[in-house]
Amino acid sequence: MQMVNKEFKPKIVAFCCNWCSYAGADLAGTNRLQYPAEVKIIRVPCSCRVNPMFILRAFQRGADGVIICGCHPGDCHYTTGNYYARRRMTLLFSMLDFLGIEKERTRLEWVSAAEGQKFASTMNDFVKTVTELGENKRLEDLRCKK
Amino acid sequence: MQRIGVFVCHCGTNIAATVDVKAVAEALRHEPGVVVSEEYQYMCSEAGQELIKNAIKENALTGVVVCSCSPRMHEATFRKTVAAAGLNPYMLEIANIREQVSWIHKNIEEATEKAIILGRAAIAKVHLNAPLTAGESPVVKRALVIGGGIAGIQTALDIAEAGFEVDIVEKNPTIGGKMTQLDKTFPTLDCAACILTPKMVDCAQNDKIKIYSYSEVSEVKGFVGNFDVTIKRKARYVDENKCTGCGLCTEKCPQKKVPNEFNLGLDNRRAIYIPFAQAVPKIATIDADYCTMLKSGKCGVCSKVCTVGAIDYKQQDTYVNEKYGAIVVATGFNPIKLDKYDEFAYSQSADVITSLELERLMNAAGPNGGTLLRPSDKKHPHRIAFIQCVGSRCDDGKGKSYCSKICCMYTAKHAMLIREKYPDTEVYVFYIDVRTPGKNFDEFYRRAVEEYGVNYVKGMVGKVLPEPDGTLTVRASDLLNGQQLNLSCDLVVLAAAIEPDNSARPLATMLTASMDTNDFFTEAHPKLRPVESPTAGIFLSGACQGPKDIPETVSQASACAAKVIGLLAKNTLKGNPCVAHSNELLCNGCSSCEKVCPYGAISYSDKEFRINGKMVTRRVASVNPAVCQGCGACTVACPSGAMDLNGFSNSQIMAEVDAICKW
Amino acid sequence: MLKIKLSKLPILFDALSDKNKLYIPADTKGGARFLQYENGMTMTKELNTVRSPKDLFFPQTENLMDFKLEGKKIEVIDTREECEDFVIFGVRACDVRSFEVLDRVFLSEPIDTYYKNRREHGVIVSLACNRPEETCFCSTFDIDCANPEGDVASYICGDEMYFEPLTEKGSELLLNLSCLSEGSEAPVYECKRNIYEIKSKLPLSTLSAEKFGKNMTEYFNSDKWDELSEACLGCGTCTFVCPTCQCYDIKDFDTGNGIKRFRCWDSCMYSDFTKMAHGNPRVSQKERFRQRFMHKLVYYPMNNDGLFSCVGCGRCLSKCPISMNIVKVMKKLGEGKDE
Amino acid sequence: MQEMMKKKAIELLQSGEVARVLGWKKGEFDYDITPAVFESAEEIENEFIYNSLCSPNLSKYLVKESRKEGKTLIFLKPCDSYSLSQLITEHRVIRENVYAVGIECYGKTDADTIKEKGIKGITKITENDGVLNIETLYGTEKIPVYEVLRERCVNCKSKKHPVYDELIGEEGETVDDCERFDEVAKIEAMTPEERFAFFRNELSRCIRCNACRNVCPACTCEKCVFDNDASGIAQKAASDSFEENMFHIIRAFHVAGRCTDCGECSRVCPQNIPLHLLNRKFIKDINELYGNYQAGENIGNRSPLTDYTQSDAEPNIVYERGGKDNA
Repeated sequence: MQMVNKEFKPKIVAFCCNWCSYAGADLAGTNRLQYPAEVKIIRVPCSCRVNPMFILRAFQRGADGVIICGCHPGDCHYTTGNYYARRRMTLLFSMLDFLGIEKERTRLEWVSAAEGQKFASTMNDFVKTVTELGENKRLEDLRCKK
Repeated sequence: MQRIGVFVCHCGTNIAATVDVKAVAEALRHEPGVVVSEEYQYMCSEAGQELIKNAIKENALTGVVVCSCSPRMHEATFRKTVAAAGLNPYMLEIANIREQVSWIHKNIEEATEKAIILGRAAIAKVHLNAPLTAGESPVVKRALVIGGGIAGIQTALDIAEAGFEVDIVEKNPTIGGKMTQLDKTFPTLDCAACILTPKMVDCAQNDKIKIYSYSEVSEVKGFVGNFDVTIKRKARYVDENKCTGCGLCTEKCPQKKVPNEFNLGLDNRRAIYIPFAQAVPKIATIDADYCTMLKSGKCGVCSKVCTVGAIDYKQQDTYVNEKYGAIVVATGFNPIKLDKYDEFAYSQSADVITSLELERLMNAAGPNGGTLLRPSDKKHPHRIAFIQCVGSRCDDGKGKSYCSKICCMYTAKHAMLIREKYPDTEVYVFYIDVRTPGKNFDEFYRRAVEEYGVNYVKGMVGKVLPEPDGTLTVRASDLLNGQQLNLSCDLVVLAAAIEPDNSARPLATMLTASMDTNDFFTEAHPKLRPVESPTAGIFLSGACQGPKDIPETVSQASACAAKVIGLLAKNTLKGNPCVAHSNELLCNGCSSCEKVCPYGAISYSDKEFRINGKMVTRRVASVNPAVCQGCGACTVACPSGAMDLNGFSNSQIMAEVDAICKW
Repeated sequence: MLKIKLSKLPILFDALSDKNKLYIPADTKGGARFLQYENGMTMTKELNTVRSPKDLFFPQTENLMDFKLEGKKIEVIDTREECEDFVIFGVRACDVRSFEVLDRVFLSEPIDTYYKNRREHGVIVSLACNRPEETCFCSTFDIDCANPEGDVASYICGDEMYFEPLTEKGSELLLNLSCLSEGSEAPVYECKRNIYEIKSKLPLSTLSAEKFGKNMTEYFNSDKWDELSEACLGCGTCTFVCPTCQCYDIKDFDTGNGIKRFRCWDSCMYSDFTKMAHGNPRVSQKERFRQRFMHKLVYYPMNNDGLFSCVGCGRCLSKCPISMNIVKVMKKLGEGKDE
Repeated sequence: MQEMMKKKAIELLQSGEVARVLGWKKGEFDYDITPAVFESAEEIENEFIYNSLCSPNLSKYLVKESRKEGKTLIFLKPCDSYSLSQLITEHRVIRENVYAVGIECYGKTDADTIKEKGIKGITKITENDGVLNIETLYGTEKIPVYEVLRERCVNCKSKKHPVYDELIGEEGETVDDCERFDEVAKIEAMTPEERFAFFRNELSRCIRCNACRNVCPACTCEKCVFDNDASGIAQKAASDSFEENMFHIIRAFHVAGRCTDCGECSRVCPQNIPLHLLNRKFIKDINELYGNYQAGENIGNRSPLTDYTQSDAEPNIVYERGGKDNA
């Protein structure tokens, strides 16, 4: 276990589906639920729009954690998108783990439009986990360091 | 290089209190491509929008970034604003600095920094935006209803009422569906035929409605507003235009041993038949499986007796092509087969029957003229046991996991009717739970128990044993009294689970409409879009979507009609321009994208390309923008990156990622 | 002639690496490779490395310059640094010749300063091939694996290694190395004799390049290219293991904070090789395949006084996934041609 | 075997049933066998070869050959037949233009595997009763084929041909006790640090020659995303640890559910990177999470990544299973 660096602020990219999770994030905002500013949201139509390339790209460019949020299974605006996302992300995360990349750096969560609270607590928890892990060293691209 | 304008909104103090909006505007002014960066109290106000419009004109902007509240709030507003200034509305991106910044962060420095980063991400994205135009497609103002039961009938009548043409395709010789076989209906106990047959006649007489009976849908092409459907008209060996429905042939036909499906095989009909007296259309049909003439070429009695010469033994299946703007699925349900339930002796004893069979036995037009007699010896039963949930709520793999929803109520109805007509008959109902949510439903059930003295026993039946004396011993546990029962009965009625009609699955494939694991059609949204399939232009009516009783079916059928009318009332459909598109030069034609498309929006064709001076034929995907809803599932399934999504392209999303990660 | 016991080699390596960076061919999971010497490392017993030593003068990827972006400002940063002196130890004769091939490209006007910088600081200790293999055909290009060139030539004779300085740089390198002692010519002579004996038995010893280095149009238009290239996968294996392939691509990498302009090896086998705005002049694999061999056997020697840009090291013979290689090409193209 | 194949090829060529034959061609040294298209009986007589050294999987060549006029005869080892079946499923090969002849296979070897045994300077290889007689510049060696089989053949998954028009030799069965996932399981059992170190060591050797991709029968994209400047992720450099990770992860992901585990990627890698481990990891995960699935087993099968069930495992299953934790 490495020492938690107090100064270390992780970079977190959150892909949120437009219909549930992005709305859930909006609700978290409306309800003034705090979560760390390290989280930056990218709006996508559906969790199934998230290409593994985007996730690796984020790590390459210096992200320390990537989280994908979508509608709960069965509630996808497009009926089936999150089911495909679930398989893709499960396999991708498993592969990253296989390559020895800290599995805690990637996460998939289901957040509905009504779950502002869950969105905030998920982000708080994720930021905490990634902060404890420290900087992403295993998937970084040195050329992208400042 | 785009010329980008950045507009930072204070949202009163909503944003400005925690984000230094001036600093945001200043920082973003120095981003590549940004030619103007301003802040204002309320960007969404008249004056704010005016500011944006003027800036677009004065600076010849090609892209706009508004840093404000959530795009779910004002994206539409600002799209209109930029469009009013002559920009394509999709050259706008919004950085959400209210819900995602000012409202959740307290530290001004931190919030300002994050707002700048989100602004940069939006700028990075808008650099790669391209003008998008929503496509338009015409709407064929005619609907197709597949299935002529009460759901299909109601939907068709409502659509016709609104002045649109509608065709009903019914696979049986007559419309009417399951409801024609019912005796009385709960919770009002009015006779099914009395309320249904007028609607059937309405259909036949309505000049907006065309009924294709004894027909099936064999092919569906096209998309919302413009479906191209092939209907197979099965040969009935009777000229529909000549037959008067007099019924003489059905009396003279020498082949009398055909199980009568209308009475569920409890009696027989002829090889040429009209299913029942009120059939619509009332036209005879020859059952090719039993007709001696068709099988051996010897007979021809019907032809001889027909006064109008309607019999045509040489008739073939024919195909009709029609165009429709909308398709309604109303394929209904069937009771499940009970061959896996030997413990209830359904296959062993004629006196173990299904509830639907009971309906026929009790119906005046049924095999016994309405007198309840045991099928085996035609004797009056003195004790009847009803067994609930046969195949419903099962997790043993034999039956269905869901509740069939209608059984509790119709069993209460049966019990009540029997007790009323034959007070000397004891009625037992074995149940897991009694479920009566519905207007006047619980009252109805309580009347059965309290007024009619029906014995409800909580507990499942383990076995039904046919005894040598012709009785049936029902072995059950009485959970409330904690005892085992051995009840000698004369008749056992099984409340068989219901399942979607087996024509539904192939139809779903043709329509590219999705289904759940039980073969019920899935709705576009379980709560908010319950009568639409996720596939645009496909609507769901009745039990094909899930178990339903008649009142629910009819209300859904009408809701479905309302949706269809809403569609057909439009002259053209404007699409969402944020749809997938395939770069044909990169496409491998591998079909991965097609498999994950929930809408069937992707099709393949062989196309010729000039590649390096040579003509090459390749199988490539193309997306129908009228059908695609823009989820993006295909873009990830595509390994070559040929599939991309307008408005959320790979490069746009990666530009956002880069911008977010680089600070 | 200086010599050292093979068992004492680590002492020599330590001494050499004290003064300079030292690269020796060492074993890795992916086969032998030139690695920077660290104490304890031993020299491979393999005949040669999988990747050639050209990497040390012409690395696979090399940063040329940086652009720093801040808002709308762009700053250009020169990232070049003067190279330190280094020694490459155990280079085979064929690979030594490859440096000459590269020099003619990179050191002719306009001089490639990145290459020159490294080349000037490198000292080459070559090593004679005691056990050449069936894939060797250096003699086809008049290379003598018993008499390697370089700054210092070395020979393994029994349990001893002999060194002969061939250039001033080489003599300087061997100065003051106390672990080396004087040795006689005889063992080296014996060693060379053995090598010649094996060389004569090499299956490709009779392969001749006489027919090449001319008749450009005829070879270019030969109808044999279709058949030769039909199985080619278009991968870059042959070019990347080749000691003489020198094509590169220059690309910009957007780091988010700026641009890194780098060059990396290119392969004429790749579909985007020499791609221009209008497209690619070589549209099919056949043309790309032909380019590689025409370059090695015809264009290069025609432009470089008959020097072939193949050195017969045999790497492509053993690494091509589908076993198509320059020997097969030479034999097929040369069929039916007297000379 | 070789003679029967030659006879069949010549017979079908001469009858006009097929226009060309995809097979293996003799090289310089008995081991450097090249895939080849034969168009005449004469070529087949002189150059066609089939033996334990015929490693290359020919199925990918049909992407091009099956689009030519007339039928192409292809000889398929069982694993090549899986590849072809998958290619047909994905419409990359036109089935009607293929005449597939399944041939039995007891495992293949190649020069690399033989040379790994320290046998150098090979001048001649002959095969007799499963034993290779290898003449070298430095003496003669005898070695049974089974001792120099490639890993993929040692852990052969199936001796069945999912697609063929005709068989030469006996049809085999799938190998139920195949141990191909053992190596993956071994790595899974390591700590993340060990796994990272293991793959860093392997993948850092990558020289981005693209041989793995170009030989892969699942990688048949008209233009690979990594070659397409417009994709935004095109890359050529092999400088930094990230590029290799990205390339190999994405490549494995793109072929996940489609890879038949033919092992060509590892065979051709000039740097001996065990690339098949990545593909096998996906296959193993798919088998464990979504039920056993063998790509190419049946034509028309739906790949697990274009399919789903409502009760699929959630990704956090990754956190819960496998591997040692950080100690």
